[in-house]
This record gives sequence, structure tokens and C-alpha cells, in this order.
Amino acid sequence: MSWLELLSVDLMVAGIAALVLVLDAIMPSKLGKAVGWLTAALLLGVLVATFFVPQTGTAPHQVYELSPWVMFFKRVFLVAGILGVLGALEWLADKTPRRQAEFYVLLLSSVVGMMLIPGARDWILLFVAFELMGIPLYVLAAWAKGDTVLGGKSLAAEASLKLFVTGAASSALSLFGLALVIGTTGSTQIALGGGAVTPLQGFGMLLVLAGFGFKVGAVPFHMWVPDTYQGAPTPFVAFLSVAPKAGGMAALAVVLLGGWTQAFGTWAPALAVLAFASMAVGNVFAIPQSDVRRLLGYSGIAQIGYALVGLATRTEYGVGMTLFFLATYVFTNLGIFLVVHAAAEDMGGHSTKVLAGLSRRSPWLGAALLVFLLSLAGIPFVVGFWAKFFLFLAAWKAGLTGLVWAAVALAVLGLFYYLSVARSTFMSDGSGEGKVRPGFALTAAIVLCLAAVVGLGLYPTPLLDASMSASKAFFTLR
Amino acid sequence: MSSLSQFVLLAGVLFSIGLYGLMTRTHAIAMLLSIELMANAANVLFVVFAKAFGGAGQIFVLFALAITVAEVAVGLALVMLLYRRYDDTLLDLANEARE
Amino acid sequence: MSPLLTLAAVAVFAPAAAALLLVLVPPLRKQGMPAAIVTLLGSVAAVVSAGRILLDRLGAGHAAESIVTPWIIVANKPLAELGLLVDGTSATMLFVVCLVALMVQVFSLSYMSEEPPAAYGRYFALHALFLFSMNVLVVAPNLLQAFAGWELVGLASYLLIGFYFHKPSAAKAAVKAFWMTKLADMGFLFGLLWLFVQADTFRWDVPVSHELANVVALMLFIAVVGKSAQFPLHIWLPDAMEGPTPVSALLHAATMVAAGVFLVVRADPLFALAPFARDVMLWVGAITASFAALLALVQTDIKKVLAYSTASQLGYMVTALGAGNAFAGFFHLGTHAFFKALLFLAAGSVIHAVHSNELADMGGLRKKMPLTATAFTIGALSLAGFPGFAGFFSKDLVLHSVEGKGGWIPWVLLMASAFLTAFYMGRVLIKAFLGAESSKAHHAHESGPAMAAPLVILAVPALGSGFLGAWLASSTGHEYELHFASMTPITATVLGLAGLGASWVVFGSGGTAPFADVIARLDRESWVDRSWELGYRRVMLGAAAVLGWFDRYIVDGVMNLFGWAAIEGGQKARTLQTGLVRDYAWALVAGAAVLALVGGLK
Amino acid sequence: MSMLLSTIVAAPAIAAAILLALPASQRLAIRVVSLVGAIISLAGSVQVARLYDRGVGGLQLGEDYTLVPSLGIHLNLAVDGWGVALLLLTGIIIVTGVLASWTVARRDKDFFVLLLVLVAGVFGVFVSQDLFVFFLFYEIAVLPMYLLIGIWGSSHKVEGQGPFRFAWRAFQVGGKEYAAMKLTLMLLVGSAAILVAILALWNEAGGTTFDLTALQSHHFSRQTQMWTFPLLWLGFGTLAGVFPFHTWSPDGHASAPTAVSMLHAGVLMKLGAFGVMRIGMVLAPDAAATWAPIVGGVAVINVLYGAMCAANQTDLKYIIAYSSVSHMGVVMLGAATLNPTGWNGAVYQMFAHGIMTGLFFALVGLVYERAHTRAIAKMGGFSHVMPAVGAFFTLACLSSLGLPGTAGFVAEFLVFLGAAKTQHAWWAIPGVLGAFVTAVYVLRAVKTIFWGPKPSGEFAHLTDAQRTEWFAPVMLGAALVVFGFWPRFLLDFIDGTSATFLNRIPQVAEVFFP
Amino acid sequence: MMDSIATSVVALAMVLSALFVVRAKNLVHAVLWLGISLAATAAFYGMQGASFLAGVQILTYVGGIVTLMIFGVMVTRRHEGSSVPSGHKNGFRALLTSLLFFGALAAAVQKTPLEPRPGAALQTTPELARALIDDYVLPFEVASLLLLAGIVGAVVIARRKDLETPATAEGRRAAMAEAHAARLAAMVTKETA
Repeated sequence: MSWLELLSVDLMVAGIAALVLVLDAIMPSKLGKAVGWLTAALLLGVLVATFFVPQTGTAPHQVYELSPWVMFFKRVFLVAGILGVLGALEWLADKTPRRQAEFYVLLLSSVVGMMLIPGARDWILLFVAFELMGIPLYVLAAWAKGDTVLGGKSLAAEASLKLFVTGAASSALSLFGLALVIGTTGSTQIALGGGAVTPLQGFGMLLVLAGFGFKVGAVPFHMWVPDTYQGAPTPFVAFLSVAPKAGGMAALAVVLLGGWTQAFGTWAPALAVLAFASMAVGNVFAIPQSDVRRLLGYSGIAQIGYALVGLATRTEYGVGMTLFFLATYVFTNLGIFLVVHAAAEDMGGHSTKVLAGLSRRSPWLGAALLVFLLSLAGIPFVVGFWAKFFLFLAAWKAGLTGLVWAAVALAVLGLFYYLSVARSTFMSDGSGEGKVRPGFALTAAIVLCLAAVVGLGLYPTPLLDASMSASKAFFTLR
Repeated sequence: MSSLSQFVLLAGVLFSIGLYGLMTRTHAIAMLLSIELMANAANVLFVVFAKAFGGAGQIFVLFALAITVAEVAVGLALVMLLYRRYDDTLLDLANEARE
Repeated sequence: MSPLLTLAAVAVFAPAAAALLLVLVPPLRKQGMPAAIVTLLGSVAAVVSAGRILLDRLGAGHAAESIVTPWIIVANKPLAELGLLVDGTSATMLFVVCLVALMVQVFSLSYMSEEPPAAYGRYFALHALFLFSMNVLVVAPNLLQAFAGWELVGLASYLLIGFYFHKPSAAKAAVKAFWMTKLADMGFLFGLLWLFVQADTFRWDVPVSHELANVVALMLFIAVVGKSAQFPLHIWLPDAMEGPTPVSALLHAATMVAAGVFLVVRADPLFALAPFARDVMLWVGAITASFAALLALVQTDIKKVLAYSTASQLGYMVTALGAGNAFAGFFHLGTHAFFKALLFLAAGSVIHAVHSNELADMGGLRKKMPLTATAFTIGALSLAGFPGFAGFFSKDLVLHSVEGKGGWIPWVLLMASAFLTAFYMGRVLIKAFLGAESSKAHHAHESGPAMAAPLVILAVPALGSGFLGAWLASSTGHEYELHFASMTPITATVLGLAGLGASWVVFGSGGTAPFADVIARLDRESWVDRSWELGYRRVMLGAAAVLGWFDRYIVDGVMNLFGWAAIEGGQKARTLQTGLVRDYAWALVAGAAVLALVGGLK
Repeated sequence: MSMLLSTIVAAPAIAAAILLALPASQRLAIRVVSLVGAIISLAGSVQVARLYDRGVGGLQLGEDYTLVPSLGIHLNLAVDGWGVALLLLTGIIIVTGVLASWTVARRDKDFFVLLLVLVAGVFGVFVSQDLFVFFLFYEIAVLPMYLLIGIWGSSHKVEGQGPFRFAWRAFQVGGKEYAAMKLTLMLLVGSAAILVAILALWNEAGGTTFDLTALQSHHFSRQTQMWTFPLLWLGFGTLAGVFPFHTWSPDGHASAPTAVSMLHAGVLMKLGAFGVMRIGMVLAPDAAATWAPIVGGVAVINVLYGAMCAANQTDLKYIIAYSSVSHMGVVMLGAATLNPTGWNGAVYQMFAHGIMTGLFFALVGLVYERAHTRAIAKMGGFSHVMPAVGAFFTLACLSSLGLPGTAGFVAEFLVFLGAAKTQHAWWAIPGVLGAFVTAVYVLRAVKTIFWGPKPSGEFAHLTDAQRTEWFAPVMLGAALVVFGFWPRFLLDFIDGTSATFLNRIPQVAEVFFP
Repeated sequence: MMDSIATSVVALAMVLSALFVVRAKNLVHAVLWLGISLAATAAFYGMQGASFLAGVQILTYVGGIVTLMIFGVMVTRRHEGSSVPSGHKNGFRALLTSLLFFGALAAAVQKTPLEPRPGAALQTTPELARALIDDYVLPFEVASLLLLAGIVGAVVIARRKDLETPATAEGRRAAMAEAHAARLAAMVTKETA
């Protein structure tokens, strides 16, 4: 057995990317939507395959370590990838028919990058994987470069440049920090080992934390989020808002909990501050927003704050809950962006005003949006409730009572704007006419998300058990 | 103060200069230049530490260079996009999302 | 269950069944006459049972029979019980109530015949409800059941006063009656609560300390003041005359208003331990007796004369109770029930004939309505304490019991009231039945047998029930003695005759009462009424307005403030996000620098 | 294992799921399905009352399904005596509520779905024996209210006054969306407090189980109790309308559609009081005893203040809404007594007030649907045209002012008696005064609306209750009288459970259960 | 001694040229200063014994990136001529923040004893090569994927032909020029206000 087998899933995804690229080169104009369907189908195949490939193992030189923890993330990223592909499929074929394949290639590259993160045990691999996840996103954010976006302004350049500049800057920041940390130890292993943390290392660690903080959109590294969410193509934002976040969280977990376990005195307070600031800023800034994508951007900042609380627990329990949170967040946030996308395409804009009366024009989309909103707000029998509740349980158990207080209070504030969206889309009748009819792939993606959100809301145990055993594996192996 | 500390501070100065540029520049490419300065400062640090403590610092620099190249390629493409969209390369122009 | 209790149960539940039937089967009620028949059947059953019980009690001394069942359970123990208590007092009261009720209902058959069928049915349904409620009160084995009955008769009173609910005045009077009595009933409730907290029971005859007895008795007496229209809560009773006249006869003269007196009689063991409460009662009763008698003098509405007279007579009873002679009060209650019901029914007959309540519209009716006139005269003489009539005996007993109490002042007040009573009754007799015929009286004629029969039947006890005193006393376990030769009865008789004579002198020639203007002002612009009105409008509604404003604009305002702060805060905050990349970069760097600073200095 | 309780909870939820599958055009089918779901729940509740062995007491008819094994969360359903009473209440209210909503015209499918979801939550709360599941159902019961009021509610306008006038700019005070948002946010702030308390209790009990019986047997440290109890009190209390957190209630009830007001004032507010007693006082007994003076003090404010505010209202729904605030004060007062008399009274008042206020709102809905106004000053003489409505309204008023023979009396009497038995006997005084003030404003309302000359003009041709509209008044009115005359139908259930719970409060147990 | 003087000179060059990069008014000059700074860095690498890196630095940075930048500047410049304003705003705030950062670093350096580990040696070029294809072969492969993605991305974005015909592009250009003037004017008024 070659150690490449450990990477079979990642190789398969990379292979799909290559296949798509080649197909596009051979017959560029004949593919149409087929390329999207093919990608989705193959990704689904990979998702199925994840259950039949080796689940544990270590690559030579301790560069990479496969475990249920890693497999959990891989599946999350694959699901996000499938849903992202399905959600974008029709929009791509319609709006940018001549560069569909490239979209999938870049998306898949990013997915490969993400999938490598949770298993990385070496800084070099982690850093490269992290960048592999990030760089395609800069490009994808600018995808709608030519067309006039709904509402009249093309925001592609703005969306991608803001993402890029802040992203590149934070890369540089974490690179500098990394130099301080690993330069002084002389080893590229993430695991720091024992011994006291020197001030210089502490300095570096928090720079690295800042760099990761950018990717997950934690305050104060969050500024790009609303602009990018608003300007980038919505189906892509659906993907952007969940998968890289999960990737960033995985990196944080690998580094902080896996590598710098002993140095928690340095980073734990900072993490708590980031968590609090994210929850506070996200929830407060979201209130006056009228563009749903922008509102969801701030909401995403707040949601990441909750997830950070889970990491701040530093317990197996808390990490398990964070995994559960992230996995459900994939369905919820992807779902809500896809619904907004579907609605906006037919209603002509993303503002709450334009989306008013959605549930009159398409009852099931209106209901779906409501369900996703409730899940984000943490209302029972949709999965978001469990996610939040579990996190709070873990945090309280870990003694982070202050953070729980803040989180609970701010969650109520969050309800204010989630309900405002619901008020517009579900309650008011609006003025427009005509049905809202998303395409088949988009419908399929939304229905999948909806089924997951409701199904897991009714019976969260399978996912919770998977999260817990992933977390357990992580803590056993570290 | 040992020469090592001085070299760390040298890298720090370079990095801070990059930061300064990042925060003051309005031209997109000028910002890119500042980011290059920052990355370069980090590389300097790697090399300095690699010499003092051994380890794979140089390898890291090699990877960092590769990544920087990719970033710059994408970045410049985005600057072109900006230019095409606004007929200029001032980043301040890209401020239409917020209402 | 003994036969006696079974009979008592019949007396209670026969009207209840009638009421329930009429509620549950709307067609029956809406037909009118069937409803009357159902109610009457219930009442007849009740009267027969009550009569049978009374006969049974005749020779039984004051032995009581009772049965109870747990009604409210707390901590696995019965906290409150419902049941039947039959002794001399309740047997007598039950019979009086049922008989008068039946008479009034029979009278109503004809009196209310002009009502639409639905209203007619409703009327009788309410009567059944009332009789049930009153009987619940009468046979109550404990204070709590008495309270339940007490409140229910209040409800019946409210609904019956408001029977003509389309008339704003009737609506107002009904609500006023309920409010005033409910206000007073808080005393009952507090008394109950306090008694139970201290003594852990609701029994009538619980042995308690003087202190507790005083407090509880006073509380209960507050309720009596309301229900029995004592000063200063008497003001609802005249207004209650807005109800149909038979209702006034039954509820607001004979039975319901006397419930207060009955309550005190029942709770005599408690009141016996409460000398202070008794003193209060003595004074309140005496003041009410004289004050109401004075006001009765100037009323132009025949029913209002009778209403004030009722308040006055209730004052007599309360004074007697305050003087410590419960039997005197109870005896007067019984005789009063008959003669006052008779008076009201006779007045109803007159009103029915002339279609007016005003004395001015009557006059010279003795020729047109001889039977009615005779009945009214019997009632009036009985009320005035004419020797040999029922009222004479009971009033004598009351006056006798007051002798020497409170420095003779209550006695003097009651004596004065005795004079006034005769005086104003003489006035009514003269104005209504003697003298010249008014235009309205011209077409008056005697009513049918349904109205005549009750008058005849009630005239009998109004005349003769005074002679039953000794028997009543024995069956309720009291001493009874006649004192004809002493000063009190002689004075009272003289004053009564003097009152009649004076009225002949004053009113026979068409004159008005002396000081009529003064008294009238006392009545119409009654400071009592106005004080209550002020209390309601200014104090209560004023406080309500202040609190309502406070709730809407301060409490709610603070909540709105939070919402406002969230929205405004969000609006203000969004300006922090400038949209400029260099600002984003700055935030990024500054954040990282601060973090790193902390990390480096740790 | 009997499936009775899960049937009761699931029936409305399944009915809602069926409704989702029905096309919106099948209007009759939608109603019939809803009604069937509600009736199954009611019948189940009646069956529960029949099967529950009062002699044995305690938890019965238990069902246990594992929900999240790793966290010790079980869908653990069982009823105690309180549960029986409140299940019956909920069953009655939802059946009558569905019938009272028969005429909802706009988006009726959505309406019934939300209504049924809400009521499933309510049933769930009353039978949950797992703290987590309890909270889960509690949240479900709260949230649909937002949409129900926001979509089907009615609006009016309240101009700003007073020192906080400026805050009126931020929203349309009095509007249905304002009411819905205020209600939801306030209630969810409450749930947030509850959540924190639950976390703390769970953690201190070992962090392995949410089972209420297990938690009950754990003695929490006094320190934890002292701060979790107020959280639970105010958290649940917000839903129970505890002053000054009652302010969502008048606007919410006034804006809500008929059935929603019925359910909300009739059942949901009870959820709050139930939570305070069942969770707060039972799990934190020491703190409950210590805090009782404050809980009771605030409760009497509620009673009197609510009544006085009601006396100042000119809008019929506001009158009823404030009366709910006042009556829920009675419940909380009963709870604060911490003696079996007061607790029996509190639970009985939950039932009595639920029925009574359900009747009120059903009738107000009837009147409003016909007269299209809620300003009582505009009404008058309605008994001429709708005598039955008038009669039932009067009946509700009588129960409201605590007339013997109605359920309201038994409840209030027990509460006042319980209050008088505590060291704070003065509580009974404002309590009884509140009942008097109630008499003033309800009878004034009857007089103004239903009495007086025959109405003319627009109100001349109003009609009495018709067809399905009869059910709600008849059922609820009958319940008021039946349970007023023979309280033991319920009290026997309630009593045993009160005693069990009170035994947990040491100071109380000594006195009452030596 | 000679060593340290040479190092100081190189370091000075690095810092000064970096300063010019961020302060130069003309963007073209800034890019050229960056080239000098990077070249000085390469010299520094050489002095530190990392000669392979020095070579790579010259090739990729000075030879590749700087050229690319110049190219980018030229393509996106608005007017003919060699001067491209590079913009400079919020200098004071940025200065303070940079100083804060540097101060923090200096404090951390001050508090950290930094003594070179005896015997530690820089990897030689063969060692580097071996590490790259043995220890770090996985990251190496990933980096190739990353470069591929970067290239694909850059091409996709830079490519102009997607949806536009030359005519629409021309129209859009004209419209944009107008809009641009308006925006600039607005920015100026905002600044002055």
C-alpha cells in the first residue's frame, strides 16, 4: 500500500479537475451544462468512495495524517462542493457559458486545498494547502466580471479585489508570524512540543491566528466579508460562505488544538476575544442591512463567532460540537444563499424590498428561506438550534460562561434581523408578479439543503455521533 | 544585542514598511508592491532563523516564493479587471457595494 | 341522607334544575310561557319541601341536621365543603324565601306578560337561578358556601336589575348594584381568608379569640353593609328599583337584601365573641334606619319610598343584631319579608295599572283597585308597627333589645324612625289611594287573579306572622318574651299612631312634609352618592389613567428604547465600514498588531 | 409502553405535515384535517385524564425515546397531575381555536400549519420530562407566534408621548409587525435567560443528563440556585407576563388574530408560569423560598397594575389583554406562596384563566368580525342583535372577576388563601382588590358593549354566533361552569402533584408535610 | 568586520529602497525601488549563506515579479507618459500603526533571548533538493496544483472576450469614462468637505 492511498480522495478530486480541464480543451463548445452535471456526479461518487478508502494512516515524515477527523472534513467539503456545483450550474450555463469548465476546475482546486488542511501535520503542507484553498476563491469572486449584475452595478472587481488584497495581506502577516514561530524552533512540524513559549513565538502565533482569522472572517479581519458576499456571484458566495470557513476552522483546530496545545495561554484569550468580537460586530452590523447578501455576510461573521467559541473550549466535547456546527452550517448557509439566488434571479434584486412577497410568488421557496433563517437564528426542530445549543453546552461545560452569556444575548439580537428578512419574504405580499422558478439543479441543491436542515433538526444523532467520533480521533492522535 | 536580534528587527522594519504601504496606498498595484515587501520580509526572517537554528526555513521560502508568484499573477489580473471596470486603478473607486 | 336533608336538597336543586333546563334548552326559554311553567314547578317543589321541613322542625327544638361533601381538596384534605344544614333558622328562612319567591313568580306571570317571549323566558330563568342561589346561601353549612350563595344572589340581582338592559338607567343601576356589593364583599372574602388562616376552618361556630372574632366579624359586617344596603353603601338600593317591580319585591325587599341579616344570625356564635363589631353594627343600623326613613319621606316614586323603607327596616334588623339579639333581627327579617313583599307587589299592581311609578300619577285608587288598596294598607300598617300586625311584634322586639344600648341614642333614633315610618307610609297611602284621582289613575283597574292571589296569600302572614314569634324562637333556640306593658312598645305604638295621624294632618290636605326641601336636597345631591361617584371617577379611573399612561409610554417606552437603540446603533455602526480597502487593511493590521502585542508581551 | 402522550403531541404535528402536502385550494380539507388533528389531541388528553391514577400520583403513562444518546437527551414523555389539567386545557383551546379560525380567509393553509405546530409545542412542554426537550418544545411554541401575528394580525397606530417619544421613530408602534417583533424578541430574550440557567443546572448536575427526575433529585448548590432561579423566573415569567416584562402582551394580543390570541393568552402564557413552577421552583427550591417575597411582590403588582391598566383601555382586545396580565399575576402569586393551597390555586388558575380568556378572545373575535371595530365606545346594545354572544361574554366576565360557581373563583380563592397563609399575608389584599377592579372594568365593558338601546345604523344588522362559531363559546362556557361548580374534576389531579413538588422545598415541607 | 559592514550596507539598502517603494509618488519608480530592495535582499541571502535562494530570488522576484508589475502598471495606466501616481492617504494613522507593530516586535525581541544554536547549519543546495522531493514532496505537488489554479484563474480573469463584442466594449468604455470623471469629482468634493 502506497501512502498515496491516504490521499486517494484528494487525488480523485484533483483528477476530476484535470478531467474537466481536458474535456473543455477537447470540445469546448459542446459541453454546456453537462460539464457541471458530470462534475457533480463525479463528486458524489467521490463522496460515496470516502466510505471505502482507508480511514487512517500516516504519510512519511509525519507530513500528513489521515483519521476519521480528516474524513469528516473531507465529506463536509465534498458535500459543499456538490451543492456549490449544483447551485451554480444553471447560472454558469446561462451567464458565462464560455468559461464553465474553468469555474469547476477552480472550485475543485479549492476543495482539494481544503481537504488537505485537516490532515496536515507539517507547516509547509498546511500553508500551501491553505493558499490552494484561497487563491482560486479570489478568481471565482470575480467571475461575474462582464455581465451587469442584478441591480445595475457590476461589483465583481470590488468583491474580488477586497478579498484579494486583504487575503494577500493576511497571508503575508501569517507568513511573518510563521517565520517567528517555526524559525525559532527549527522544525516545520506543527506540533510545538513542550517548553515555554518565548515572547517572540507568542508574537508570531498571534500573527498566524490573525491570518487564519481573515479566512474565517473573524472580527477585525472581517471587513471583506460583506462586500465580497454582495458583489461576488451568489451561487459562488453560497460556497464561499461555508466551505472555506470550515477549512479555516479546520486549520485553526489543527494548529491551535493539535499543534500549540501547550501554548494555549497565549492564544486562548485571543481566540475568545475574536469570538466575542465576531458575534458582537456581526450581529449589530447586520441589523440595518437591506441587501440580503450583505446581511448574510454579517450574519456569517456572527456565526463564525459561535464556532470560535467551540474551539475556545479546547475540549474534545467542544470541538465535536464545533464540527457539528460547521457541518450543519454548510447546509444552512449554502441553502439560504441558493434560495436568495433563485429568488433574486426572477425577482430582480437581492434587497429585502425586492424580495418581498417571495412566499406569495413561490410558497416553497418562501418556506425554505424561512426554514434556513430559523436555522441560522437557532430555533428548534431545524438543525441550527441543536448546533448552537450543543456549542453552548460545551462552552459552559468548559467554563466559558461569560462567552455563553454573550453568545446567548447576541443570538437574540440576531433574531431581530433574521426575522426582518422573514418579515419581508414570508409575511409581506410585495408587489411583483409571476412565479419564481429556479432551474432543476438549483432546485435539487436547495431541496437537499432543506432536507438536511429539517431532517437533522428532527434527528441530529447520526451527525452528532460522527462529529463526536471525529473529534475523538483528533484528540487521540494529536 | 546579538546580530540575530538585529536581523529579526531588520525583517521587522521591512515588514512594517510594507504594512505602512499597505495602509496608505490607494493604487492597486502599489498595494501589491507593499504586500510583496511584507512577504519578502518574512522570507528574510526565515533565512535568518534557518541560519541560526537550522531547519527547513529555506524550503519554506521556496514555497512562499511560489505562492507569491501565483498571488501576484491573480492579483495583477484582478487589477486589470479593476481597470476595465472603472477605467482606473484606484482601489478607492471599488466602493459601490455599501449603500 | 335523612328525609329532611333530601327535602332540603329538593328545595335547593329543584330551582337549579329549572334554571339549568332553561339554559341548556334555549327553545324552551325563548317560548316564554314554558319557561315560566318550568320555573314555577321548581318553585312549587321548593316551597312544598321547605314547608314540609318547617313542619318537621316545629317540634324538633333546634337540633340541626347536616351533610357535607369535600369540594376543594388541598394536600389531600378537604379545604372547603359543600352541603346542607337544616335547623330552625335555615328551615324558617328557606320557607320564607321559597314562599315569597313563589308568590312573586306567580305575580310576575301576569305582571310581565307584556314582555316579548324571549325576555319573559329569560326573566323566569333568572328567577330560578336566584331561588337556587338564595337557597344555597340559606342551607349553607359553612361560611364558604354562604359566600358562594351570597355572590350568586348578587349575580341574580345584577342580572334582574339589568333586565331592561336597553334602558341606560337600568344598565347603570345594575352595574352600580354589583360594584357596590362587590366592593363590600371584599370584606366577606377577607374575613373568610383571615378566619381560615387563623382557625383553619370555615365553620359557622368555630371557637375563636375575641380579637380574631372582632376582626372577622367586622370584615363580614362590611359585606353585610353592602348587601343589606346599610349606610354608607345603601345608595345602590334605590337605583335598583330600575328592575321589574316583582324583582324589587323579592330581591331588594324580602330576601336578598336580608341575606346580610341572615348571615349575621347564622354567624351569631362568631359575632357573640365580637363586642366591638356589634357596637359598630348597632350604630350603623340605627343611623341607616333613621337616615333612610328620612329620605323615604320625600320620594315621589312609590318604589323608591319602599326602597328607602327597606333600607330603614334593614337598619332595624342590623341594630338588633348589634344589640346582641339575633333573634329579634331574624324575626323582623321574617315579618318584613312578608309585608314588604306584599307592599311591593301591591305597588307593582298599581304601577301595572297606571303605568307609572310616580305618586303624582296615582291617587284615589282605593275605589278602582280595592283589593290592592287593602293589601297595601295591611302591608303599610304592618310596616308602621300598628298593634296586632306582624310588624308590630317584631319591631317591638327589636326596639326592646336596643334599650339602654349605646347610651340610648340608637334607641332614640329607632323610635324617631318608627315615627317617620308611620309618617311616610301614611303619605304614600294618602297620595296613592286616597284623595283625588289623577288622569292616569282614571283608567286603572284591578289586575287579574294571577296578581291578586299572591296579594291575598301574602297578606295573611303580613297580618298574622307576628304571632309566630314564640314558636320561631323555640325552633331556633332563643328566648322569646312579649313586653307589651313596658315603656318601649307603648312609646313605639304611640309614635306610630302619631306618625299616621300626622301624615293625615299634613298630607290629607295635600301639603308637603316639613323640611321637604332640605331632605330632598339631602337625597338628590346626596353627598354619599357623590362621594362614591367621585371615588370611582376621580380616584379609581384617575389612577387607572395614570397607570395606563405609565404602561404605554414609560414601561413600553423603555422597551421601545431598546429596539430604537439596536436600530440606531446598527445604523451608526455601519458607517464604520467605509468600503475603502485601505481602511480594511488598516483594521486588519491594527487588529493583528494589537493581538501580536498581547501575544508578545504575555 | 403506551403511545398516548406521543400521539397527543404528534397529532397536530402530523396534521400540519399533511396540510403541507395539501394544495392550498382544498380549503375545506385543510380545515377538516386541522380539526381532526386537534380533536385527536383533545380526545387523547381526555383519555389521559381517565387513565391517570390519582391515587398513585406522580409521573404516569411514561414513554422514553432516545434522542441524542451521547448527551443524555431523551424524548421522555410522562404526565403528572398538573400535566393532566394543562393537557385538557390545551386540548379544549386548540379544538375551539381551530373552530374559531374556520373563517380565516388569507393564506389559510399557512395559518393552520403554524397553529398546529405551535400547539404541538405546547403539548410537548406539558408532557416533557427532559429539561432539554422541555426547552425545545417551549421554543417551538413561542416562535410561530411571530408569523401568526405578523401575517394575520391587525394593526393600529399609537402616537408617541412621554420621555421616550423619540424611540417611536424607529418603528410603527401598534402595528402588527411591531407587535409580533416585540413579542418574539421579548420572549426569546426570556428563553435566552432560561437557556443559560438550564446550562448551569445541567452542568452542575454532572453534565450527563437532562432528565427532570434526575435533576430534581440532585441538590444544587445554594449559590447556583440563587442566580439561576431569577433567570428562570424572569425568563419564563416574560411569557407569563411578569411586570415589567408584560409589555409584549397587550400589543401582541391586541394585534393577534382570534385563534392566536386564544392560544396565546389561553395556553402559552401558562407555559411561562408552568415553567417558573415546574422548572424554576422545583429545581431551585431553596432559592425559590428565598426569592418568594420578590416573586410574590411583583405578582401582586401584576394583579393590581394589570387590572388598573385594563380599566383605562378603550379597545376591547386591550382590555382582555391587560386582564390576562392581571390574572397571570394571580398565577404567579399562587406560585410564590409555596404552599399547597396557593400552588393548587395557581395551577387551577392556569386552567381557569386559559378557558376564560379563550372564551373572551373567541367572543371578541366574533364581535370584531361583525362590527369591524374594537373601540368599545362605538359599540352599544349588542345584546339585542347577538344575545348569545352577550351572554357568554358576561359569563367570561363573571369568571374573570371570580364569581363563585365559575372556575375563576376556585382558582382565585385558593391563591388568595394560599397568599394569606404565608408570612406575607398582605399579598391577599392587592389580590382581592385586583379582583374588584376586574369587576369594575369587565362589567363596564358588558354594559357599554352589550347593554343599552338597540343599535342602529351599521350595527343594526349584526348577527349572533353562527354554525361553527357556536362551538368555542359553548365548549368554553360550559367548561367554566362545570369546573367552577365541581373543581375536584381537576383539583384531585393537581393536588397530588403540588404536594410532591412542594416536598422539595425544605422550608415548606416542614410546615405542610411534617 | 568587513562582513558586518557589508551586511549593514545591504541592510540599509533593503530598508531605504523599501521606504522608497512605499513613499515614491510615481508608481513606476516604486516598482523599480522594489526591484532594488528585492535585489538587495538577494544579496543579503547570499551573505547569510543561502546562495541558492539568492539565485531564486533574483530569478523569480526581480526577474519575474517586478517585470510583471511594470507590465501591469503600463497596461493599466490612464495617460500616456511615464508618471503614474501611486496614491498616498492616511499616512499618519498608518505610521502609528506600523510603529505599534514594530514596537511590539521590538519588545518581543527584547524579551526573547536569541542565541544561535551551536552546530546548526544552513541546508546546502543538494539537501534542499532532496528535502523538496522527499520530505516535502506532498507540498511540492500541491504547490504545482496551486500554480496551475493561479494560472487558470489569471487567464480567465484577464481574458476579455467572454461576452463582449468590440462594439459593446467600446460603448461601455465611453460610459465608464464618463462615470469615472463623475466619481472622481465626487471623491474630491467628499475629501475637501
